[in-house]
Amino acid sequence: MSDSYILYPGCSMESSARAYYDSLKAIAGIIDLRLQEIDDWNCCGATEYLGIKLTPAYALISRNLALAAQQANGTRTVVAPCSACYLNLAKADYYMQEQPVLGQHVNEALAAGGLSYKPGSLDIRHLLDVLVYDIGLDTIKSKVVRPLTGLRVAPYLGCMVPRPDYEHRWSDYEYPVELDLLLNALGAEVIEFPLKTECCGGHMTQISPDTAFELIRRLISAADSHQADIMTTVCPMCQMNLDAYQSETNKKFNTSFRMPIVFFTQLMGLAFGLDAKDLGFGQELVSARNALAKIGIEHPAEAPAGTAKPKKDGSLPMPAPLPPRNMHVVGKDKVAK
Amino acid sequence: MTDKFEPTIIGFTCNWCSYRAADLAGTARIKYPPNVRLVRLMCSGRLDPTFVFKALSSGADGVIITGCHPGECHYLEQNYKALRRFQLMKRTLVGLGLEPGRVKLIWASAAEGAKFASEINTFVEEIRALGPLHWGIPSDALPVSSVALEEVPA
Amino acid sequence: MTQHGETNPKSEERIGVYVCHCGTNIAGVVDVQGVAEWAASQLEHRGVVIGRDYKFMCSSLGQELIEKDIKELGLTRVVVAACSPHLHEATFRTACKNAGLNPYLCELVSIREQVSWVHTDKAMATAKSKAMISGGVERVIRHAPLEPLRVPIHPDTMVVGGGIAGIQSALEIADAGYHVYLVEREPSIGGHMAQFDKTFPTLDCSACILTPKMVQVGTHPNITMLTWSEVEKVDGFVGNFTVTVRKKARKIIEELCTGCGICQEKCPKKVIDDVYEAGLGYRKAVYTPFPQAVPKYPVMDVPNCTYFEKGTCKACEKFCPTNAIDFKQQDEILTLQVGAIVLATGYDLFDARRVTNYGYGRLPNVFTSLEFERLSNAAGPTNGNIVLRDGKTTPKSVGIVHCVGSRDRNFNNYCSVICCMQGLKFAHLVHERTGAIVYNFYIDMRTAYKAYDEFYQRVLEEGTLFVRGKVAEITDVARRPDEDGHLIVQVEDTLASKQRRIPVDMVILSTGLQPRYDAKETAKRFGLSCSADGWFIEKHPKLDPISTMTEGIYIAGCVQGPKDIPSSVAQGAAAAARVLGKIQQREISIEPVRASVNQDQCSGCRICNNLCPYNAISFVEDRAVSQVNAALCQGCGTCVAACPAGAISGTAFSNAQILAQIEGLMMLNLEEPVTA
Amino acid sequence: MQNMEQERASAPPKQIEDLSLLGEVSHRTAGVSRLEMCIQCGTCGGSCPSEADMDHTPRMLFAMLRAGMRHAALMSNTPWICVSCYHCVVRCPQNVHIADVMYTLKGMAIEAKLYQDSTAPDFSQTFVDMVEEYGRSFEFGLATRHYLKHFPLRLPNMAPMGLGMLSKHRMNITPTRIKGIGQLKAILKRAKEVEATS
Repeated sequence: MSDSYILYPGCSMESSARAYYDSLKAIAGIIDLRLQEIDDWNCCGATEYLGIKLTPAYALISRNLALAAQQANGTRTVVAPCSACYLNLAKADYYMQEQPVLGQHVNEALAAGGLSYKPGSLDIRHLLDVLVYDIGLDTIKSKVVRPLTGLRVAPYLGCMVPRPDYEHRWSDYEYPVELDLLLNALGAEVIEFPLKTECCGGHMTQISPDTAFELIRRLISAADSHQADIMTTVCPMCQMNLDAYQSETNKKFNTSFRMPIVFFTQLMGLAFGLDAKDLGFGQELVSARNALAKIGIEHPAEAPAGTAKPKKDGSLPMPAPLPPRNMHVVGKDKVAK
Repeated sequence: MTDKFEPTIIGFTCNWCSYRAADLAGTARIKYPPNVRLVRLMCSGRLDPTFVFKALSSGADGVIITGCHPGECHYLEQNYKALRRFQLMKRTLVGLGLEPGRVKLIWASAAEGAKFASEINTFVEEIRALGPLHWGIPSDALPVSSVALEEVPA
Repeated sequence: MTQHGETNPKSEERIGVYVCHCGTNIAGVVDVQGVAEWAASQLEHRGVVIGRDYKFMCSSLGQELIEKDIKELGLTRVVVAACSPHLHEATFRTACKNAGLNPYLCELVSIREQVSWVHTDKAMATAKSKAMISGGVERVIRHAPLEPLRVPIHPDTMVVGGGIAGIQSALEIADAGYHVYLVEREPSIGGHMAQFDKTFPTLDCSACILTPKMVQVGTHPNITMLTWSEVEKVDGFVGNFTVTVRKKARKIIEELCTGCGICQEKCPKKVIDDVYEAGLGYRKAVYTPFPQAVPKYPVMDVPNCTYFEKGTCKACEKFCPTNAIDFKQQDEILTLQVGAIVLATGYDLFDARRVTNYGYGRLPNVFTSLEFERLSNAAGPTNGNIVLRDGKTTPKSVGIVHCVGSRDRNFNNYCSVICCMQGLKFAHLVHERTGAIVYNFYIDMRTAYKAYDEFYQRVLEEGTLFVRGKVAEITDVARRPDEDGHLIVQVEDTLASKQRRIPVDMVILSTGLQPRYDAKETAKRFGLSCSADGWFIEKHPKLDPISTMTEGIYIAGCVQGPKDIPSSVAQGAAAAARVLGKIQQREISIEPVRASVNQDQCSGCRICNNLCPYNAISFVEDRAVSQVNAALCQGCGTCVAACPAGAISGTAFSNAQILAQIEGLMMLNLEEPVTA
Repeated sequence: MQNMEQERASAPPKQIEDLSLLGEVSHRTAGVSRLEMCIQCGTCGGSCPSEADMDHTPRMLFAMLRAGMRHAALMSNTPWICVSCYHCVVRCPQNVHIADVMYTLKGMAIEAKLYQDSTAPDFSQTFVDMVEEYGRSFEFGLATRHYLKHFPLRLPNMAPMGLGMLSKHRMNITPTRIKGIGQLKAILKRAKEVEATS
């Protein structure tokens, strides 16, 4: 593991999602993840620019791709920790290949800034993807000194990581297993979270709050009904919506959820034995104190919920689960470096 | 279409797969440029390199050879023999001072009418880019590295 | 190249060129009249004495035109520019023959499939047609009069696959007095139909109509049943196939076994039955898949047998009253001679777990169609009680989802044909047996064919609620109190233009059909090809959906594409008719496309010897030359192409013919278009 | 017969069917939209998490595009309510780029000034203005400008949250500007010119 990656942090990592960036920096050394930030990157436009003008939106995104390709030093992998950034970069790269005229237009624009980008010359990947498939679960597991035993975690990916998944990097669009596997490796008790790729509301908190609050309610309430101690996410926007708008959502629906929402890198840091403070804990608006206390206390693992083993009660057997699409990679070859 | 170079291409098709792919492209009305003229063989294994040289020397700008996918030959495995001959042929072409890209081998099953048409499209463009065939380009001016140097038993 | 050096010798032949309009199919793009006139004038020096265009050359009037010219103008060669030779070569050869001309002196040029249907530029298309005719003329000059080869037909037939299509085929042939080997890889014949409860649209009990046919097969003197067997290898060609069949060891001595069933009763090992019970029920490690199985002999499931696993048990052997258990029995390899083969290997059910948003495999009360068949079947694991996965609760509401895995580019792009009717059948059965509220979720209701739409009407009458919309997801995460404890089917009701969340107790996925998981290998083994979807390709999609490109091999049932029982039966019978037609000819004529060695020119280098996939070329030691055994040669021409001495020639595809055709094709260059 | 035709020709149709609409939307969408392949199955409308707040389901909207109902389609709030969750995109049996079509429709609606509620277009425009000015998003500036204009009444409810974000340093009060802002502006300027002529 010596390759370094080009990092596109995205705007949130420096503001609302500082805990994500802090914890990422904290764990990177431990797992030998070398990241070099794209010099002078710009905003990817989030979900806003695409809805205004096509060519400028793709040019905005592609300035980053062009800079990354310039800076690429033998590596071609760009890592984005933010879902929206990841999708925008991946989308631009993919569509400029699918529709060459888009690539031509974008390059005409880039030329005005003395830049150019050849679509397809970079691999755009999300941080979780790199951690699970490049660093590998075995390596991650080997660095765990304080397993998160007994912590019931709801793994939450949101939309834009597993979908639309242009390059088929994930095990499934709807029920991907990568985050679950990673949390398992940290020793956490991972709940079967049925809404793991449902929407957090995105920018609706800003433009149609009632639409967003309903989506937030669904997620928090489902995590709560699964008795999750904490919910973990891979996306700044999801964290922001579920954390910062939780109290407004409670008010609207007359509920009293107190579900802490943290980044998966923060939990990795905890399992690696790092100080919670250095991992950005305390920045969340719904405090994770109780959840953390639970690991400190070291409860014996709760008995797992009854499995579907056919019993002598005349019930009918269930079909075996289908191995996820990319399971072979999860299993051995790629993970065990 | 005014000043565009219109190459003439001879295509060799296998009676069992690619000729039927051409039929299917027709039935499905999938359009491709009229620059290609097909010769039906029973099998791509029937392709005598002489046919290719004959086509080129008679004025064709390119030759496309089409056969069944590997492992799907109607005569068990004769398309592999076509493949080996094709490799040898490319070497000879270079020796004769021709761009190796003027002769191409593709696989198309009887079900692949659309693929057949799109391969023809691509090839016509490739030959158009190469321009009209002129014999006598010095062989050392051509890239040889792209030619597989596989030995050919027959 | 010297022997072809004399390009364009003045032709002595008298050639007629006929250009077909094919209505507007060709004439709409190609200037057919111009082409015919051009051929008559510009190719006169090549021997063309007449060029005609005609509305439909393949019509009897068109054919008579050719026949008349042959007789009156003394034509010695004929070129027809029309459609693909795969359609009408036989037609025009027959016309020549009728007029006394050797049929092989006719050449077909495909200016429809290769020109008018695929090109739009009229000038270019017309020029290409001329070039192709010129190629055809040059080629036909080198044609030689030939006689078709006659080969005898072995009177035995092999039917592969013992589902309803294969059964029908086997019975038809056997009833006509010829011997059939019926090969089936499962322990019993019957196929998917044996698993069904009722059949649409008449609701006959599936077993009641199928088992009599199975018994007929089992007792038919002309049928050799080879169950628990698989075809390993196919050699030879039409009339004379040699098929290698592996008869897997049942570990049961069939001569001794009475089919009493004691062995399965005593076997202590219970195994989930993934095949017959669709994973919903159990069987023993020694078993007959179902009570009416044909043959009655059980098979031993070696990987699951306690004796083979641990070395002890042998309960079956202890209790068998006739000592029919043989743990040491080995697979048998049979080599069978047959004249024709019918492939009826059927389909697999689409794996519904792939549609993760439907939750099959995750949500217990989501069932596949095959599971539901077993659930509603009186011989199934619940004795026909339609209950939830807990084995006891009767559902109060059931959602039936159409198009699962079908008509979906993420899975299978095609329509599986049977799912709509299957979904309607399920709706009826649920309604009749449970009184539950039934929803059918569909994209388009496809109930074509006899009495099918009437069945739809009946199900409507019964009160089934139809929702037009492809189901988006099935979940157990409730949003409202009334959803608690239910499965929720989330769908856009496209006729109301509103998303709906419908709570139900049970969901049945009307799962689509897909090619057998090993269809590609099977196709390769029999020398056939599969479509992109994996279904076997028929010779002609409309006019010959029974034959394949490989003569003597026929297809029937779902192996060719999704179809229902009546169509499978019809196709099975049609395949049988084809086979019988062949057998009754005793011998058939095949294309005289063969290689032969000119022994004077052969240098004895033996390069060709190893090239022949059929070992048709042998070396004659005393004369030091190679020779081709015409009976084995299939005419691929590889040896012809390889002979360094040019001593091997291929009938109907000779070097002279092909080189002349190339030259003819190149007479017209697109860069300098010739105007007529 | 002739009368009928004359009548038809003279009477203006109630609603002009703009049959170029579907093609225009498809053409203006990134990638190959496949919009014309829609079979109206409703997978999109069924999958949509925010459908309850939409005027039309996506499927219905596509039917309107096909029917050439330009005004009605561009007035629809549907694209603005789309949360870009991509559920419909991966489930669509025809692989239509639904989410990207929504982006196109937003752009077309802004261009034609056809929308019922300016909240969303304003938010997007404000966001983009900031990005074009600084090269980075500026949440504090965005939030204050946006909320003051569109949700003044919501501010009391929001105050604790905003305060929390600020006190936890999760919101920067001053914007960050990238070094190459000149370069970025040049690129965007050219991009807009290219867009206008293509």
